[in-house]
Amino acid sequence: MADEITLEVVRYRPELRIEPVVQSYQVPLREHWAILDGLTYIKDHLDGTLSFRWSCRMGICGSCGMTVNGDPQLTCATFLTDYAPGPVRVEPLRNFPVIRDLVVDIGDFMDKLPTVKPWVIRDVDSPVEEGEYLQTPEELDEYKQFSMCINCMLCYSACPVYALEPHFLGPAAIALAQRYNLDSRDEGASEREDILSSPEGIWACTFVGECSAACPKDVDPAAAIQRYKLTAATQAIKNFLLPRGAR
Amino acid sequence: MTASHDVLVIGGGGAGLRAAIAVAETNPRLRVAIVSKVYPMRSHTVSAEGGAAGVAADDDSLDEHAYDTVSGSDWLCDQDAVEAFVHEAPRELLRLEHWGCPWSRQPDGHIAVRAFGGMKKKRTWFAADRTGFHMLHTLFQTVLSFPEIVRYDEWYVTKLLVDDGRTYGVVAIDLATGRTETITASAVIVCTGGCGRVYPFTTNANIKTGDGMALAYRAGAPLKDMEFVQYHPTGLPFTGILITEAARAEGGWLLNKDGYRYLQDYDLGKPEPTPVMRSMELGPRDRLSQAFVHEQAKGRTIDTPYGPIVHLDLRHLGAELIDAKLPFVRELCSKYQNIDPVTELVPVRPVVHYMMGGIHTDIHGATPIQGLFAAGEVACVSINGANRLGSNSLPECLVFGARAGRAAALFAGLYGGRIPPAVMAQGRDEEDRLERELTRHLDGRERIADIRTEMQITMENGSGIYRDRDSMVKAFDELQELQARFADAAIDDHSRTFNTELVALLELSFMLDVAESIITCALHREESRGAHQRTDFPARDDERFLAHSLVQREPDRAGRRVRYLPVTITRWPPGERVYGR
Amino acid sequence: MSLYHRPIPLFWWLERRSYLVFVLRELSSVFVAWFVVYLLLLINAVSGGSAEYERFLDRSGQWWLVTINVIALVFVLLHAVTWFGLAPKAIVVRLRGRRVPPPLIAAAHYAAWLVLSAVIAWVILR
Amino acid sequence: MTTRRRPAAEPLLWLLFSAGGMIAALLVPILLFLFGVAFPLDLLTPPDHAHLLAVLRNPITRLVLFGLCALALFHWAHRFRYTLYDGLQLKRFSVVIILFCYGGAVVGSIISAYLLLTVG
Repeated sequence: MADEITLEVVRYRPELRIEPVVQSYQVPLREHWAILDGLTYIKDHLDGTLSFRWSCRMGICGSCGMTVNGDPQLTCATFLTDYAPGPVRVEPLRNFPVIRDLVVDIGDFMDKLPTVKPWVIRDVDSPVEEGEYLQTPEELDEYKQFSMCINCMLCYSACPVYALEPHFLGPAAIALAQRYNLDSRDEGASEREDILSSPEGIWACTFVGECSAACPKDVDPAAAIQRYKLTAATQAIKNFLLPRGAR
Repeated sequence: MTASHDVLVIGGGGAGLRAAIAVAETNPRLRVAIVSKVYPMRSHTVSAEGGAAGVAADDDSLDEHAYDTVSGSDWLCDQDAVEAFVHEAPRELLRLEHWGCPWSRQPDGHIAVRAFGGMKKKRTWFAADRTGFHMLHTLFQTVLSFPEIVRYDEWYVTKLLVDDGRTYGVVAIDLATGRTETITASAVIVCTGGCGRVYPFTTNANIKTGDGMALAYRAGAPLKDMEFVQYHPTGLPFTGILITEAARAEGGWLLNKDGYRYLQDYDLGKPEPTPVMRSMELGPRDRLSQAFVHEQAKGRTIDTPYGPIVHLDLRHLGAELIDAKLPFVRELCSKYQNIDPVTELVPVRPVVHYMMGGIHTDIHGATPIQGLFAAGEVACVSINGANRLGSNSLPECLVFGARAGRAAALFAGLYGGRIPPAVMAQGRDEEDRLERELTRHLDGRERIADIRTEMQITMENGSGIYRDRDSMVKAFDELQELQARFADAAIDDHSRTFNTELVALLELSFMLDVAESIITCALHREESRGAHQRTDFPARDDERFLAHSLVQREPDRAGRRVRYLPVTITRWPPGERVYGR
Repeated sequence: MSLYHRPIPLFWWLERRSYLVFVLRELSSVFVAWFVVYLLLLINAVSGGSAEYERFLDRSGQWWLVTINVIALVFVLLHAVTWFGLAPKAIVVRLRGRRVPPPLIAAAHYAAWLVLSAVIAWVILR
Repeated sequence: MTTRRRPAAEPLLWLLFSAGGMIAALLVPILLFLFGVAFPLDLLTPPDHAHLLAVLRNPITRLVLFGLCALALFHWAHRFRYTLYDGLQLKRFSVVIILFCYGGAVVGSIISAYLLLTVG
């Protein structure tokens, strides 16, 4: 095994250039080194001007999503040796405006997230003194998968619909809405219906399925969206057939 | 530029989010804001795995939780704080349940609890082994339901504005644009978490650089019990990624190179096939990490390129239990270590995990500086004393985050009003200083990373699991030297747009201050207690040191002063820490 | 703050294999529609009597028509396989309170496909 | 928050698309194989006219075939509409595309109904 590998980093420095440029760095190729270790090596030893986000380096905080050789990846959980002998191309996540180098602007998602009301909505809140809302392990399993989202944005980066239709709510936001819709403690599904069933919601999705392929936590947002389509369509038929009072 | 709020929370992790909600609930008219250097859901609470303690089972009692915590702390906690804590923890955990936290359940739908180190009863609530992740996201998503809570995401606070013993806000940089801003507030709550990155090998995320501790320290607030640094016994070599204590609570064993459960040699009980509370692998973290050092001295650890290790054996638990209760452990082992704990031994070694010490607060989260509050790992109330029990820190974030939020709301409601001109001048000075930081190091010769690495090695050598006077004096001198070299540190990056190197520079300067406070307190405490083990003073000395150390900068900022504050004892007089017998 | 927006190429789906497969999958609908046209021509021919039907059979042997139909068959198979692969994501079936595992639902689709194809072949070839 | 416009047609169109996708996946491959490939290439002997006519005269056959034709056309209409939107980025012509696609499906359905009703 060679002892070095080339990282081709796509850099955008708003003060210097209009267009991003590729800059190559040689970093040590070592067992257990993630792409992220390569990037911190560059930052610490070769070029302090390289900007990227990272924090937990254990695949749970969702900071370090980037495009590695064309695929959206958590760079802390993607290893240099898997790309040997290289070179490895590291780009910012696709489908987001780039602020600088590998740092993208996820403000759009942060603005959309509250619109799907991702919190427990109850008709009547019980006081905590009365104890927990009971929930069996089976009821927990109904939504558990969709609660695993770390908001890393890899699904948005993989989604061509989001690229073409920036108003699209997107995979993670819809999956999180479904996470609450399917939670036995929640009674807010009807409050989320308008936004989810809007043209920017589930109906914009053409089931490319790339969001689920990209998801590092097996959340399967594509499934969340398809399931909600079926729910919404059934609901629409019911609304159409039944008089208002009988719904 | 300036912005103004009634209550400003620094940090968007478990404590900060809980505090912000408490403010909004206490007084909805208050303008509350959260400033965080990362998006809240990136905060390090996300990495907590094992669980959160709160009495829930019928056979358990608040007194038992309190006693476990007090004895776990080696009697250095304040017992009034512990009593308040154990009393409010279950309620806070229930509240989180009502907010949607996906706690693991019993078949009948009630909350499930698991065993944990140093706890006599099962009382640790858990969401598989991603408890912190689920708690953080639940809190964050709940915060979204409060439109009155304003967020400054990816803003980095560089200074607390304090005048005449009272706080008036902060100066912060908007990372995306590089704009600096003075943000005033009647009350400020510091919830920035710990400082594990002061050490070379830590479970802590890259962001855990002790910012809040240093901010308060520089503003004249005392830091408390900084010598108590918790080493978690089971981190993965190289990365330092945490393998949760829950792995042992579910029945995992620690084996030395002979496959021997070595903890039985260290007064931690006899090996039994199934876990026994407060015994063996379920002993407290300080004792387990110390046992590792002794095993290493006896040559019974295994050498690897990433240091000596022992083995965590989960194989006998079976795939089904591991997948149900420890799925994240399996994921982490396979991803970062290329092993499957179902069939293979997990290499582990002690790793810096948690700061028992922090900003000195009372049981309402108030610091001696008026209007300045702190909660979570950054604060020291203290419920953790000389050694925190696993699964007490998550409920601590909730209980004391909420308490600090309520107290800050009360304070802001009473003492709002005019900002003295001196404070605005301070703000402008700080903005000027940041401007200079961006350019002044043009011709610097030192690299940030080099100074940081040397600081980390210095801290490991000077104040590791075992310390003595000589090593600490040496470390203290080295830190002074590093401070001097820091003045000559260069930055390559002079951009205003998302300048992470400038942040790294400011973080390093914070870390150097925190490191200094740790060594200073450790030097002064001439005894061994909990996580502070001195080879030159091997015994606990209640006569002199049943007291919190408080380290504070002299007003001229040149020196530092250490004094002692007696521990509050209500019901449990100091006794022997007994585990496994 | 000046952000960089990466332009989207017109043929963005050539950039990734999975995107290309997606667009091909979507294009299968054109061949489904073509099949309906072909089927209607067949029905029309059968209605028109024996001679008309023979003429249809003759015409259907022309090389270009066979080529179209072979391509259409490939696309229709792509449609069927991807459809059965994705259906379990939308359809959640519960039997006695337990969720049926998705692979089982996919398997049920394949079984139905096999049975229906056999029935159709039997009805036509009998 | 403002209440969003909820499209009334979209759920119905999606249901038609889905039903069409399912029936097409189940029935089209074998039919196309037989009549488009196997018989023309003489891999199998085509059925005689009388047999086919008898099958076609069965009302169940006609019902199934009508369902297949109509739903498959709506499946095409819906999918092709989005293929044009996304694949060729033609969303700005959405009115024309919608008229062409769903209009085509409606006309096609009427033609198939007529042909199936008038089977000799």
